[in-house]
Amino acid sequence: MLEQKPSLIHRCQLKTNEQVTGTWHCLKLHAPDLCGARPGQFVHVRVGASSDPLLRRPFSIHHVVAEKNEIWLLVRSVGAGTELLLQARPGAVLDLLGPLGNGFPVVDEAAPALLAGGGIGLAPLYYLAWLRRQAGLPFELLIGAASCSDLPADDYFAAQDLHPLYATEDGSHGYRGLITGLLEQRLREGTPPARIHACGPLPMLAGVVELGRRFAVPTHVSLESHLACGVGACLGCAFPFKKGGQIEYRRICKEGPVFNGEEVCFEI
Amino acid sequence: MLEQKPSLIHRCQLKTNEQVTGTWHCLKLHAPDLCGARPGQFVHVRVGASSDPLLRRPFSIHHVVAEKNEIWLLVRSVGAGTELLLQARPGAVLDLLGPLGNGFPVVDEAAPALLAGGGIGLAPLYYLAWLRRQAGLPFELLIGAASCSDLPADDYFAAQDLHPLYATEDGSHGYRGLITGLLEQRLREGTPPARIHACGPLPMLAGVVELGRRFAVPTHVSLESHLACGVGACLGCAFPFKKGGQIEYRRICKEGPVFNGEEVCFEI
Amino acid sequence: MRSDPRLSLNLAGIKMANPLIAASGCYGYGFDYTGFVDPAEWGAIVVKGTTLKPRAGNPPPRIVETPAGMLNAIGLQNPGVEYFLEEIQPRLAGLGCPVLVNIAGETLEEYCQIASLLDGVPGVSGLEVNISCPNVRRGGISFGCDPDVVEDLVSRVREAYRGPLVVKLSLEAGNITAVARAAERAGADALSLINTLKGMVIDVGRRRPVLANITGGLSGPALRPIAVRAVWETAEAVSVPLIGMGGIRTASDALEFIMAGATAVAVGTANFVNPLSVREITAGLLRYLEQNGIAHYSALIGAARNER
Amino acid sequence: MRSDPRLSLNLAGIKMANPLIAASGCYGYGFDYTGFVDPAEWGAIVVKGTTLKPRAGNPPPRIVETPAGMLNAIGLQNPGVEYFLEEIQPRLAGLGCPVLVNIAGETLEEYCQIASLLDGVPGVSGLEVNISCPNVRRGGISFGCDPDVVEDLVSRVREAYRGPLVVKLSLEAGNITAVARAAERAGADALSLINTLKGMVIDVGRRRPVLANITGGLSGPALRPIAVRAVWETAEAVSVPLIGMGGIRTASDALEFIMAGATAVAVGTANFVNPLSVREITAGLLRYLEQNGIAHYSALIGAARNER
Ligand SMILES: Cc1cc2nc3c(=O)[nH]c(=O)nc-3n(C[C@H](O)[C@H](O)[C@H](O)COP(=O)(O)OP(=O)(O)OC[C@H]3O[C@@H](n4cnc5c(N)ncnc54)[C@H](O)[C@@H]3O)c2cc1C
Ligand SMILES: Cc1cc2nc3c(=O)[nH]c(=O)nc-3n(C[C@H](O)[C@H](O)[C@H](O)COP(=O)(O)OP(=O)(O)OC[C@H]3O[C@@H](n4cnc5c(N)ncnc54)[C@H](O)[C@@H]3O)c2cc1C
Ligand SMILES: Cc1cc2nc3c(=O)[nH]c(=O)nc-3n(C[C@H](O)[C@H](O)[C@H](O)COP(=O)(O)O)c2cc1C
Ligand SMILES: Cc1cc2nc3c(=O)[nH]c(=O)nc-3n(C[C@H](O)[C@H](O)[C@H](O)COP(=O)(O)O)c2cc1C
Ligand code: FES
Ligand code: FES
Repeated sequence: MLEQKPSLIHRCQLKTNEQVTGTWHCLKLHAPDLCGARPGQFVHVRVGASSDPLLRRPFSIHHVVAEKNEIWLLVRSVGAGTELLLQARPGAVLDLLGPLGNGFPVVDEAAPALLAGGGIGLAPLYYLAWLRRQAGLPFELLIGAASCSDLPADDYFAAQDLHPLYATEDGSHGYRGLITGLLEQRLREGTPPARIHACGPLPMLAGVVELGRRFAVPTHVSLESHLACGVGACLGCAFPFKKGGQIEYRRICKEGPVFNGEEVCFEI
Repeated sequence: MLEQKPSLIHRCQLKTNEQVTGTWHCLKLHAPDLCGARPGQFVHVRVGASSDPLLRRPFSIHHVVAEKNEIWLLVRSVGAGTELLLQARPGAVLDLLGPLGNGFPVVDEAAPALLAGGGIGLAPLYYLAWLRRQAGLPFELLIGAASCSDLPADDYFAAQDLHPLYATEDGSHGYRGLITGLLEQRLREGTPPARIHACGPLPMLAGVVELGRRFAVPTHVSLESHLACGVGACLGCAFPFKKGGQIEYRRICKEGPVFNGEEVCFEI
Repeated sequence: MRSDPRLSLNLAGIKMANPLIAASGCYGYGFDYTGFVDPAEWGAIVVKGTTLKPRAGNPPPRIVETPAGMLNAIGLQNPGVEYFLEEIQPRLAGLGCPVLVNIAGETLEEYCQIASLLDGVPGVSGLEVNISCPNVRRGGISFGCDPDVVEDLVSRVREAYRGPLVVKLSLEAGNITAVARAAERAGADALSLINTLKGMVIDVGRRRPVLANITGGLSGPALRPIAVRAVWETAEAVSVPLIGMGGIRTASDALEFIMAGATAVAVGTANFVNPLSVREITAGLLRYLEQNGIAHYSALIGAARNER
Repeated sequence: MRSDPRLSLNLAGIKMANPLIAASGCYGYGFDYTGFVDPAEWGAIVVKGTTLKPRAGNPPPRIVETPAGMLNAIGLQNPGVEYFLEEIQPRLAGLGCPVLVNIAGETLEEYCQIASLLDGVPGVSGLEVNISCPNVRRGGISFGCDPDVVEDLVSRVREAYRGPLVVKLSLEAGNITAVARAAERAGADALSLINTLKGMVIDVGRRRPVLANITGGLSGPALRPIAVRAVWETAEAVSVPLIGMGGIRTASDALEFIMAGATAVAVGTANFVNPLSVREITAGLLRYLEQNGIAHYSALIGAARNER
């Protein structure tokens, strides 16, 4: 018999489900067993009891409030699964697997870090930033969106003593343009960071890795894909990586979701 | 082009959803267009937006409160569809087709009527009884269940000035035994009724028809089956009937759900 | 909306206002849904499978729900072609859209007899030959599996019927493209696919099949990915137009079939769930055309193939 | 619970504590779910399809959800039989339940080579020969469709491997009972059915198939009625034990397959939804036995057939 590890399946009561902006909601869950999750890890959530939608949906650990036994998920409604999930009301019990995945590899390094979140990709970086703030470690949180109306209000961040730099494509808040533009500006002008942590759409991540290469800063990117099992069993989430001139598939749910940006094969 | 009739599809707001007993709930809906429904007709209700469960679920018109633009459904939770429906909260908008089916053929005849409802089969008879009460026409409402705890409390009926005779298998309320036993007693002892209207499980209905035949009282029975379309298009709800020594299939949703008891072929 | 020129088509000689067809067996003779939508909102309606002699159909239960689908074992209940000609055909013109008659036989001869009885009948815009009904025990299924038998059958029906001839395929055969090619060779003007797939549900409490007929045909969204694939493969194999069906509920579902290569699409089970399906899908198609600056939906036929 | 004698069985020589099997490709090598349940709760585990040479698998996206189901196009990603023997096989004993290796080849010879490499290997309780994987373009699908080819293939694998031999069938062939009989004649000890059915989803926004591989295999509840029917028909055709699968989520689902004639059942996709499936299904089976006063689950095998 194999050694019994603590179970990774949890039934967690929803404490609050509040709109943060537009289609984004913040779900706060009573989840004592998940408070040890590392930033960048995720939970795999059952969104309904029926067979349609069938599969679970993955969401990053957005924040942990250990003293309240609370984890937060930041959920953007994009389809049937997220819509159903966002109908859950306080008191409802959600079925979660987690914490899953590897998380950001280097969290408490004293050297400065840049955290770049594109759209909902800011979800895992929020907690990473908060941990660094708590530990008194230097970081800058960069956040990008089409417009500031697509982002949580400033006080959503200020409440945790986080003060992001903004990039909006319409210039409605902060830098006008893509977050990679802001990142480039920052890399060109500010103190060189020890590493960049990024999460967001694939083209953004490709841009971040390119910038990291150009400025010789290591990058860690959190990838997304449809997941089936979420635990490494089905090979459904494979993504191509470069390994010694060859292509190798790695599982986003298991070897990731955070990967060394240099190794990701963005040209698929 | 065909003559345009008033549409049979309605979006109705749920006003209240209250437990009546055990797994039975009464749903009150704002449904001005359905207030003309006859007793024994039904509505075909969409229970969820997903493809599982896929089909609508039929429910009898349980009551109409025309001055409030209100119809009532009495819903017993037996499976995935009814469970989902009973999760709907006041304010939710339900999608209903109706009124569908034929309803009880003779509602306002002055001669006395016996109305026999087995279990949730009392749903359509409640409204029929109420209409007769309003019109000052004689009737007796007989209700059967395994135990009185499976039935709504007396005041659920008394509130509409209805005072059923009960048959419970465990004798916890009224006659001890099956509703057909009570009906037989009643037919033997009371004033002969002009007809019997019945709704309930198939074996009960077979018994009712048998009694009707024995006591020479016409019977009208409301049949159930899984429905797909509910409007006569798919032939999925066919039930066998005797016609001139031959078997003929009729559609429960269209030619029924209420049929002349004599013609129903119970031996399937 | 229903006569928007951006959706009109000529399918094998049948002029249709839009590519939406009410699937056989799911819309009666077109009159059951008049309380919901004008039948003329459809591009065409295919009526219930019609046989030479009246058929009583199967005993109940005839339907059972399954995850994202349903099984039916109606057993081709229908009043027969003579009754159809006498009682139903005269009313069809009132529907305001082309009507196709779905036919099924138990022998080759029966198919031909029905076809000739329907030949030239006003109000009947074409035939859909069901070579694949999974609920008729004799004949039916066996016809549809063997390309040679299909070629023979369709050739003979082709001789008996001069109007537009659609042949309806199932996947049970395992070699749908071979059967499709056979039907094309034999003179089919269009192909419909797919018919339901044979399935069953067991009532574990009573330890017996739910359906009196034991098995029934699976329809509904559960079937959709299989049906889209069948259209994709068949579009590669033949050049006659295809009518795609299987689990279409929304405009997006319909577009999947069109982009896979279907010229028209049929909607069956979804009508039971939403009688306004035809209206909502038509509106959704037009919205897609607008949003993507496309002048006519036909530009999308096979679009998912063209890009490769 | 997992060693309850009311659920034990001997399947083609493999002693199993219960009739629940983790389906190939859905449970890795048995180690990925140890954070949820003890692998020994399974009657047996079938590991991911193994090929002679390592296979990188298909590019992403490899999966897409469908109504009550999902498509996968993993493309048999696996490290190859040599790696399996060196790195994985030594760890299998730790799982605490019988392990079968699912094998797939591109040629008859490959099947035989893998089979002989696995012959007599400790920790491998049997082979499941996948003659039906819909995602391998060469070979795969064609093997599984022709009864003669299947008979030849299975006979030769039978010679190369002396342990319990399970042959896994798909429905794509259209003639599953003929293929089943061929496999039985050739010496299969048991049959697994069904594998996934080929389907596709089109991204209508991008106007191309969602999966990089274009098509993928449909699994999950959507498939269940078709799979139950396949077991029902196959049970009539052969006398070797059947392993039924396709969309099993609950004890009631498992009972459908058993009552249709399956001796054991495999659970694939449901693990993704609920990693505790094995535990809950086992408990549900025992509850059914209790409620119905049945001493051993085997009394239910084919029970829905017996009553007719
Ligand atoms: C490790 C990981 C962490 C994630 N963290 C978060 C998070 O913190 N907050 C959040 O809102 N979302 C997060 N996501 C994405 C989230 O899982 C998807 O948005 C969700 O599964 C969509 O489900 P749906 O049923 O609403 O949409 P669907 O109906 O499944 O899809 C709607 C649309 O979104 C696209 N889509 C769906 N899932 C994904 C995906 N995983 N990646 C890319 N595109 C997708 C589809 O292609 C489709 O166009 C994460 C994903 C991963 C893999
Ligand atoms: C004309 C008509 C009027 C009805 N009126 C009412 C009503 O007023 N109140 C009410 O609670 N119910 C009524 N019913 C029954 C109701 O429609 C079913 O209980 C409901 O559809 C079950 O849905 P489900 O998804 O919860 O159950 P399912 O999961 O579909 O089924 C659960 C169990 O109930 C059985 N079952 C389901 N539907 C039926 C049915 N129609 N007939 C017999 N057995 C069935 C199934 O075989 C299964 O054993 C009526 C049915 C008809 C045809
Ligand atoms: C209740 C019912 C009855 C059907 N009867 C027929 C029929 O008589 N002839 C036929 O060719 N197809 C028949 N079909 C198949 C449909 O026309 C269609 O091919 C199939 O249902 C798939 O489409 P859908 O998923 O949109 O329903 C029937 C389907 C259903 C659900
Ligand atoms: C992601 C995934 C991978 C699979 N890989 C294999 C495989 O390698 N070999 C095989 O024989 N079957 C494979 N299958 C098929 C399953 O073993 C099973 O036959 C099928 O999924 C139906 O069962 P289910 O509905 O319970 O998943 C795979 C299924 C899935 C979902
Ligand atoms: S989702 Fe199954 S391996 Fe990653
Ligand atoms: S449910 Fe379709 S005809 Fe009655």
